[in-house]
Amino acid sequence: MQTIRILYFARLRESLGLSGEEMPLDQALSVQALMALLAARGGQWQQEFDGCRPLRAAVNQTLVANGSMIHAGDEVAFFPPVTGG
Amino acid sequence: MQTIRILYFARLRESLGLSGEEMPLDQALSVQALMALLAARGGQWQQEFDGCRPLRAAVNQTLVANGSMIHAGDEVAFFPPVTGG
Amino acid sequence: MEVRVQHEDFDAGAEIARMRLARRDTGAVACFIGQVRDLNEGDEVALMTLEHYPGMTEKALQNIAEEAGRRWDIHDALVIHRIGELKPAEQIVLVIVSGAHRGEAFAACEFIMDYLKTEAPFWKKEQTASGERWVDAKASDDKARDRWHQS
Amino acid sequence: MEVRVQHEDFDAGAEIARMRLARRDTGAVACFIGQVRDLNEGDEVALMTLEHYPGMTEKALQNIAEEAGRRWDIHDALVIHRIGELKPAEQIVLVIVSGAHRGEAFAACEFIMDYLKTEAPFWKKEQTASGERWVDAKASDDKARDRWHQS
Repeated sequence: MQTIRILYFARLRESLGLSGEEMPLDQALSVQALMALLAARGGQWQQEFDGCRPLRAAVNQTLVANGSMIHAGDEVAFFPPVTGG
Repeated sequence: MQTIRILYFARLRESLGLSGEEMPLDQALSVQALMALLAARGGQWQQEFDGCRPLRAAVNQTLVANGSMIHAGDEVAFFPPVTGG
Repeated sequence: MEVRVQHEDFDAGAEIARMRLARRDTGAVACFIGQVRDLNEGDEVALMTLEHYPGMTEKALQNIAEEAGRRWDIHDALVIHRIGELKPAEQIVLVIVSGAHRGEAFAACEFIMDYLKTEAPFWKKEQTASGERWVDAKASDDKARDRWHQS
Repeated sequence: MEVRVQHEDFDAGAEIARMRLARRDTGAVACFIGQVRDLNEGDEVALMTLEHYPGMTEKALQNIAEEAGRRWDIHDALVIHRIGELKPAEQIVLVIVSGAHRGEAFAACEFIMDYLKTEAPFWKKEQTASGERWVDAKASDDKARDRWHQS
């Protein structure tokens, strides 16, 4: 079975109580579609992924827009706006 | 007798062969007028003070425009554009 | 262009000396150090924890430094960013840019900091008397980055 | 605001550490180091001699640093400029600015360098294979300074 790896960082990781997971993926989907899938889990997931809180996504360690496509084998990451430096 | 002190720096000092001098001064005169007096000495003096070469003037250690007045007791300095840093 | 993400502190003086002596045609070295302030938004900060995204963070910093090298005529750039727990007055980040002339070294150094602040995956959590909190991103940082789009 | 004009070399790392640890609300330190390049206008430089105007030079540097302190919200500024004979790769000038935030520290540091280059009475003489020569002032330095008139 084909999968993607999803990572959660910082406030998101703490809020979801999860730093990452494997998810089965049969066909490519957009970042936005993945966020809708995650929001559908309800509770904290809905709060974090309903699009109201500022969120950034990376696919294979590159920042992407929500329309970008995700393919099997990809590493997808979600995190709040960055605050280093 | 009242005097002013005149200082020469860098290329100017070397060209004139002089780092400074006292000059009698009976009444206030402009920087420009002093430059004309110095140019009138001829030779290197004329070359340096005829206004063709870029030259900056300071009175009492503050950069001034050529119209500024010089009074007895003042320290006047002439030098090429600065090149520190 | 070299980037390092590390728990350990860094020696800014030693890194600057190394950068400036690496090439004899280097005339200018611009650098920046960011450190933990004791106060943020009115609250005393006891400890700051810096989280990152291993792999992507290093890649993002490398890309930013290389983009600076494409935009300006510089000799080299070094970025060191610390992670983990940091106390007030501890150093967080060091950026050094060397070049022949100061204008380009300054611009590249500030560019790297502005992009690091908005594009490199680091997140700060502060411990204050009223508990833990994640530091919010600042609109002013986005603005600082967006200046570079015009030039 | 502190300025020093001296023959001796300086320890940039020690000065930076002192500046950044002086106040616990300091979050940003911007700094600049200028050094003697081995080549200038195509000629190899064997030695550079820096002349200054004792008294006026210190006053001019102090004025520039204080003007930076009026224009930007910074904590402190330090300017060290060397005089006398300097070999290639030797340090000439150090400017350090500390503040709460990076934008202001960067701007003040670059402002001080741009004004130092055009207003502080220092003159450079180079020794090359073809003899001694006074370094000419650059129009680009006047331009760099004039940018600050608009802001």
